[in-house]
Parts: sequence; C-alpha cells; structure tokens
Amino acid sequence: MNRKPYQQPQAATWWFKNHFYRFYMLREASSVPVFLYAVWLLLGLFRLNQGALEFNAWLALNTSGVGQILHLVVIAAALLHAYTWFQLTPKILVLRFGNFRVPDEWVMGGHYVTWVLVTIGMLWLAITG
Amino acid sequence: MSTVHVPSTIKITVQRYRPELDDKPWQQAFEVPYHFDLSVLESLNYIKDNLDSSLSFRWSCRMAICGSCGFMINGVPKLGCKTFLRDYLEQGHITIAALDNFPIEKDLVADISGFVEKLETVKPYLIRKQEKPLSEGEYLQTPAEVARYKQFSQCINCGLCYAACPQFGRNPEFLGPAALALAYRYNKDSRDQGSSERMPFLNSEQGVWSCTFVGYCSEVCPKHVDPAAAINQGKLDSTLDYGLNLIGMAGGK
Amino acid sequence: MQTIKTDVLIIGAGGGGLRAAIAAAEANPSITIAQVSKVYPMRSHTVAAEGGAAGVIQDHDDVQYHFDDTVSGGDWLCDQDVVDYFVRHATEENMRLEHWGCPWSRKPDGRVNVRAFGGMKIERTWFAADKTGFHILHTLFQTSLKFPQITRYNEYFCTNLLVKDGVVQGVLAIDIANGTFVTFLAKSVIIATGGAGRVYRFNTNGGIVTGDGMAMAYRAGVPLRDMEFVQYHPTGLPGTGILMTEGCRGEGGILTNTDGYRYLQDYALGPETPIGEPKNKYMELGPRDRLSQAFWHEEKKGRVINTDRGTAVNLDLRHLGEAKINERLPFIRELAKSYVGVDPVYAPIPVRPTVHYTMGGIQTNIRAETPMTGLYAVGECASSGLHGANRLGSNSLAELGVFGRVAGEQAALHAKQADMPQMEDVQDQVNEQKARWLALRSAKGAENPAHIRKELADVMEAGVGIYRLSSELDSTKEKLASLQERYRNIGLNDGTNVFNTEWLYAIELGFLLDVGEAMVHSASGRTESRGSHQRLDGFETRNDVDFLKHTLAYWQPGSAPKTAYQDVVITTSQPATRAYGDAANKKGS
Amino acid sequence: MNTFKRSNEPIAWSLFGAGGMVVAFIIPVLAIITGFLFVPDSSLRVYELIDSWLSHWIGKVGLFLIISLTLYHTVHRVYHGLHDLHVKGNDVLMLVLFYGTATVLSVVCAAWLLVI
Repeated sequence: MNRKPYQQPQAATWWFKNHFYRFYMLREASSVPVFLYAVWLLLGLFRLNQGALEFNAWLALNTSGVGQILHLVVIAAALLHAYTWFQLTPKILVLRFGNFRVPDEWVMGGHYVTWVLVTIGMLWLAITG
Repeated sequence: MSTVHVPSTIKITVQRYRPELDDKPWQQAFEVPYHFDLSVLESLNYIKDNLDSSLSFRWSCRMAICGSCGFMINGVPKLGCKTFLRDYLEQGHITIAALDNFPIEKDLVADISGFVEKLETVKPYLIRKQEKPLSEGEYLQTPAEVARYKQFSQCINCGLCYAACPQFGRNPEFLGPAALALAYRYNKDSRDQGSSERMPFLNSEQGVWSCTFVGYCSEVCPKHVDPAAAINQGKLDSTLDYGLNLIGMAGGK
Repeated sequence: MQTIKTDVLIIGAGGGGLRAAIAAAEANPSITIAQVSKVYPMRSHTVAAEGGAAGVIQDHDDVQYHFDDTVSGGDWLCDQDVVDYFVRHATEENMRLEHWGCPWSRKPDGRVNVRAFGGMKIERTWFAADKTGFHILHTLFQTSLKFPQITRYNEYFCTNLLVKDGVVQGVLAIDIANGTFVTFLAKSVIIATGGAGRVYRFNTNGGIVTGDGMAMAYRAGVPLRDMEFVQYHPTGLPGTGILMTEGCRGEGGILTNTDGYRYLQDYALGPETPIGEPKNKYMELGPRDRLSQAFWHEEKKGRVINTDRGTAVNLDLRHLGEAKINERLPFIRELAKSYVGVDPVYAPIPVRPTVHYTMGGIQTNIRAETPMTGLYAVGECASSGLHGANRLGSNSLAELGVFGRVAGEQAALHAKQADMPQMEDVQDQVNEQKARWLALRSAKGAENPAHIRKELADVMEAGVGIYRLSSELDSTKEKLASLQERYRNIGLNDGTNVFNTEWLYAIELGFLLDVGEAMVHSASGRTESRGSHQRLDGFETRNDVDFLKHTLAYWQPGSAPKTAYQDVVITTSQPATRAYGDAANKKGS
Repeated sequence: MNTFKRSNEPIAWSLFGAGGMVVAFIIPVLAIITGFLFVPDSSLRVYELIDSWLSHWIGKVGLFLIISLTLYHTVHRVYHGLHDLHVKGNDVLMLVLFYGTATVLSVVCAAWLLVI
C-alpha cells in the first residue's frame, strides 16, 4: 500500500486562527469573571451571616474604585454572555404552533424584552427596597 | 470595489503534499489569469491543465451540489466552485489548502473516509415498524411536517463543517456536524419510527455531547443546513432521553 | 495484486447503480454485491438533476398518455415495449422513493405534488423543489446502507471489462488512493456510469461524466447504440453551461429574445400562451430538441443577446414572484446569483442551449441486458430504447428507478445460476491491460492531454452540434482521428501512485475520444433529421423508410468504428407527424 | 467502529443551560446593584434590606439558584475551555475538581442561607 496520509495535529493555539474562533474563546472566557463574581457573592453571604459591620465592609470593597472596575469587568462579561446566549437560543428553542413556526427573531426579541423587564424590576427593587 | 485595480493575473498559493515524495506539506505559488467570472476551482483546473499537471484535487459538478471541491481558501473552508477570484482582489492573493482537520491524502485531497463512515454509522434511512404497501400510496406529510426536517436534508456531505469544527479537530472520534444533522433529519421525519435506534449515537460522548456550540460549522455551510442547530436541538432530545431512561430504570424497566 | 470476488458487481454509484444494488440485495439477500465507483456515491452526477421524475399520478392522467408523449417526444425511435414497461412502473418507483424518505414536494393536504414539464401532455413530474436528483441520490445512497451485503468500493476507477468467450468475468480497477490495481471477479456486472457530456465543450455535466462505462463496454465488443442523439438542454447558463432546470418553464417561466419577444411561437410551438399560464406542450413547454433548435435559428437571425459570456436568450421568471421562486426554484435562484450575478426575482436569467444528455449508450433490452452474457447497463450510459431520438425531461430520473430495479433483479438472477469466474481465465488480460495503463502513466510523449481534451470538446461542439452537415461531420471525423493519433503521443508528469489524477484524466481522455468517435460516425451515417439529430445538407426531414432504425457503433482497434442498424420495436404507435402547440391539435392527437 | 456509550453530560448540560439563563438575565443587573447601587451606609439600609429578603424562603431559594446555577454554568465552560486549550489532566480528576467545586460551594451556600 502506498498511502501515507498526513495528519496535522490540532495546535493548542488553533483558536487564534480566525475571528470566529477568537470570539468563541472570548465567549467561553467570559465565564471566568462571572465564576469569581459568584464566589464573591458567596463571600458576601458569609459576611452577612457574620453581621452588619462585616457586611458593610464587604459592600465597601464592592464600591471601592478597584471593586467597581472589577464589577465593570463582570458586567461586560455577563452582557457578552447574554448577547451570545440570546443569539443561540433560537437555534435550540424551536416553537411551532400547527403550521406556524415562531420566527427566530421573535424568540430572540422575546428574550431581550424579558431581559429589560427583569433588569428594570430588579433595579426598582434595589432602589425602592 | 471601484478603487481596486483589476489585474490581469492573480497569485495563487497551493498546498502540495505528495506522500511518496514529501514528508510534509509545502507551498507552491502560481500566477493565473484573472477574470471576474472565474471560480477558484476553475483556476485550479487552469493550473492543472497548463502549469503543473501533477496537482491533485477533487471536483465534479462545479455547481455547488456534489460536495467534492471543499478546500481551505485563505484559511476558510469553502467550495472551490462557489468561490470567485473577484472576492480576493483586495487581499491580492489566494491560498488554497486541503480541508482542515482531515488527514491529507495528496495535495488538496483530504482523506474523508472516516467522515463518510460516520455518515453511514448513524442509520440515515427511514426505519418503519411496519412498511406500508406501495399500492396504498404515499405517507402523507403536510408542509409543516416537511418543514421540520427539510433544512437538515439539504446537506451535500462536502465536509466543510468538519474542517470548521475545532471539536472534531481535537477529537476525531466526534461524529461531527454532518453526521449528527443527518441523524437528526431522520429523527424529525414524520414517516420515521426509528429514532430509538439512532438515539444511542446522539447520546454518546462522540455524539452531540462533544459539541460546545462553537457554531462555525453553520457559518461555513454552503447549503444553510445549520448543523449546529441540529446538534443542539439534539442535545435537548438527548437530555429528555436521559431523563426517560432514568425514570425507566427507577421503574425497574 | 488484490483480487475480490463478488456475485454482482456494479460500476457506478449514482441513481441507477444504487437502485440496482438495492434491488439485487432485495431479490436475493444471500448474494454479495460490490458497488465500485470512481467517486463517493453522493458525488455522482445524478446529484445535479434538478427538475423531477415522471410518473403518472393524477386521476385525469393515464399511462397511455405518458407512453404517447414519450414515443412522439423520441420521434418514434423509442422501443415501444420498453416505453410501455417504463410508463407502467415509473409511478411505483417514485412512490418507493417516497417510502424510503425522499422529500418530494407536497400539496397542502400532504400528498405528493407534480409539476408540468416539456413535451408532457399532463403534469406528472414529481419534484423535490429543484434538487430532485440530489434528494433521489442521497435517499438511495442512504437506503442502500441498510444492506450489509452491499460493499462499497469508493474511489476505485474501473478501466476494463474482463471477458472470456463473450461472457463477462469482472473488471480491472485502480484503487485511486493507493494507485494499485484490483481485479474484481463477478458473475454479473452492471454498468451504471452515466453519460458522456464532457465530450462537448459547453455542457451541464460534471467533470466526472466522461463516458467511462460506455467506452469500456464498447472496447469489449458491445455496441454503442444511437450515439448521434445528443441532447442540448435549451436553458444552460452561458459560459459555464450550468443547468437551469426545465422546471423553470414548468412553473411558468418564459423565453424571450433580444427584442423581448417570445420567439418560440415562430417555431411551430405557438400560439403564444398568456404569461403565467403555461400550457402543456405549447411554447416553453415544448420538447428540448425543438427549443434548442429554435435558439439556433434565433442566433442565425441575430436576435439573441450578446453577454460577456456569449450569446443567450432570456429566461424570465419575474412574474412568478419571490415566494414561488423560493419555494419551487430556490437552487435556481442561488445558482443564477452566484454564476451570472442575476437574481431571477428581479431580472431575467441569460440562458443558451448546452449539451445535457446522451440518449444513446450501451445497447440494452427491456431486461437491461446487453448483448454480452452477464453484462447489464442502466441509466444514461445505457441505450435502453426508452428515449429514442430525444428524451423528455423527467423521464431519465424515473428511468433510474425502473430500470435500476430491473438491472439489479436480472443481475441477481443471473448470479444465482452462473459460476464464479476464475482468475486464471483473465490473468492474461489483467497483465496486459495493467502493463498498458502503467505505461500510460509514465508516458513521456510531447502532447499535453489537457489540450487534446479541449480540442476534442471544441471540435465536437462545432461539428456535431444542434445542426449537422456532412462536410462538417467528415472534417470532425478526420480531426478525431488525428486527436486519437496525438493521444498515442501524450506525456504525463506525475509518476506517483497515490491519487494520481493526471493519470486518471488521461485514461478518461481515451474514453472520451472513443465515445466521441462513436458519436460522429453514427451521426454521419444517419442521413435524415430526427429528434436531436438535425441535418441541413439535404436531409432535413425524417426518413422512416430507411432510418426507423437504431444505429449500432462497433469499436475497431486503432481505426474508425463500424456502424450497423437495428430495427426499432414498434408495438402500438405507428410513426406519425411529431407536432406541438396548436399544430398537434389540428392533427387531432 | 466505535462503541457508543451513554454520556452523563445531560446533567451537566441541564445545569449549564439553566445557569446560562441566570447569567444572561440576572448577573448584569445584579453586578450593577452590588457594584454601584448598594453603597455601605451607617443606617445599614442595605444590610437590613437584604436580611429581610433572605429571611423569606423565596429570597433564600432565589439567591441559592442564582449562585449555584451560575457556578455550574461557569465551571462547565471553564472545564470545556481547558479541553479546548489542550490543557490535559486526568479525566475523573478534572470532573471532580470542577463540578465538585461547584457542588461544594452550592452546599456551602445552602448551609449559610439556612442559618440566616
């Protein structure tokens, strides 16, 4: 037999090759700050259990300059996630009523409307208590 | 476009690999005549007929339906017949290589035998518990029922999605976009009763669960099959199947 | 050297070959079947068929109408026993494809829909949008996977039939990936290799359509029949020749010349039918030969459009509207946009006749048998007698089902009683042919085979086109003889084994040259005009006295083919005037 | 060719999917709140507000789901991301490390919520 197929193994840096892959990796990487934020919330819960002063100290860290910068990173990561998540949802969530298939744009739009309502609702709760 | 100078020739760099002569692939550059109508495939044929007859590549229908002529063109998986020189005027040059992630047989010919085996594995045919006699006519299928699978039946098996899929590149065992979309196509056909025979493929690690929804497969698909949608809808089905299986086991089935 | 024994061997894995494999497997589940193809099955050219597959299904239709349309469409050169068998089995084969999963386009009530097609009295063309061949091919390939007794040898290039005492023994093939020879020994061999459109310069065919099976059978002594009948499809894209399906006109598309005039009314296809109301067998729904001939005359009159890609007329679909175009003709829209930059929703598509189909091929009978024992042929490579002098659109996809099944069943039957061929009986042939092909691979002559291929395509286009003249046919014969001579002096550069396409192309070129010679010599002998064979040198009319006959071309080593004639099978339909439009009604048919 | 064994991924994927919804809908606004709206003050308004929310079972369940599902969602992505980056490790160990972390932290979260 004369064959000798050449298999180029995938390089660990494969994702650097094009914009699409890089954006995919950014999407996946957005989970890192969000993970740390969840751990940070857990710490806040721990502080809450310790008492008011401790909790206030946790709040102070949040709203310090560095804290706010880190929060901005988390917000950016979560927004990137939300955008990509809503882009992909219509591909999984296929709604049909008889002959009618709900257009992808509606599914996506529904998510954005919900997002706005949730955001406004939570802000209102936080502000008015 | 209007600002771009229209050249009389364009440079095309082609990846060569001759297994009996070379240890690894190398690049060979050609100047080919430029015409706004010429496809990349036609320029390859020009090279083969006039500049280097030893260059090997697959092609046939030259109308984007037989799926033979998938190449990496400037790093992007594309059909050679449906990609035109005019689209590369600004870059000024074109690089053509065999499809990524497949072993290279020779030059631009990828070894797709493993890919075709995967297509063959997933039982891509109608499975009926009871065949209806021909004399009783067709299985009725409303346009809405056709719409459930039609998109996924448009795959031409060109393999561009496998070249686009980093998970296939990472793990060649992954059944991959086309095979999973094909299995899904039959699962969603109202005439089919065989999804339980196909679910084991979807349910496995090599099935839908190797996919991380990169989504590039759907981006490069020349027929808008959207295999990523098929796979990720398949994840829902597989999850449901997993749950039912658990209940079945709990019920002592 | 590898030897593989199998009961039934099928060369080709397009629609006909796959249907035959399934039929053989179903006919006798205990036999082994080898499906040998130079490309993966889904690359086969069946994939590019667009419009549909004929089969009577409407209540007001009748197989007798289908029979009459086919026989008159073929200008009475059809074998009527074959046509009769075909029309009575086409519908069940289309239905079988439905049962195997083919996504035929449907009516709102869930039943299969049909569309109008050229030369058909009543709508009976089953379609899957405008990718019917694609869906049929994939359905058949996928269905064939159910049968473990079918072994696929993908990318194996068959070079020779192996024959002993007039009985087929198997084939010699090249395993393309390794560049090594394999001998297949088989009790029955079915050739299903498709047409030979690549003999011509402008054609709707894929690059693989090089007449391999025709040439192999021809060289083995089987006659090629009716090779002068080459169909020009009236609507291919200028430049590339890419097919714009007849379904465009079936759905109501119209053809106009440079004046915006529907010129077909000037060619006995009228009167003009209202736009958007296509009428069967009128105007744009006339048969392909007539429409292509009409273009030829319009071009002579200077009433065609000059485009960057050559002369053309307009195929106007705009009145169908975007929704209908997207539903019925999505691929046409995609192709027109990509290859001529025209969106048919907004502008007419430039089209011109391009070579599409070889009515002729390996001589077969109603049982798909060739004159050689154990050898069968099906599909475009075969001349079953179905299409006569001009094939009606949508009869060939249906033919794959009907005669694919027949070929498979007959081959299985034959394999049951035949003995397995022995290697020692063919060893000499194998050695001789293998040496010959290896010598070709290392040939170092002065001629570039690619140039010979181009010249062949050009001279065939010029000399054996829509209209033929004896002077041109004679000069084409001479040119082909000289190309054959030059072919013996070609030089190749790639001496390696693995996937050596230069070598394969050179072998294909030999096939093309032989098939081209069969075409021109057959055309030269037929001094009449019938169907797709039209002459301008005093033989402008049909001559049933002398030429209600099939042409048989026999290969002669190293020289021009010999031709002979065979009677046409007439059962119920006596030759009559072939008329379309109002002329047909005046005739009362 | 291969044998096809049922994967347990549906469990991880279900948690990942639910977490994806939480991260998309809730985390952006929650981070705005914790980073910019809940400023520490001597009146302890924020402390009392949160304490009152979390004394109700709806508040407990809500915060538990937010934290736990976010953890599962993000570890799932990091786990697969490391695979993408060709970071190799023992399969079982990696599974335990990542999903185990999310599980342990979820249990801790539940415990702290219960003692409030």
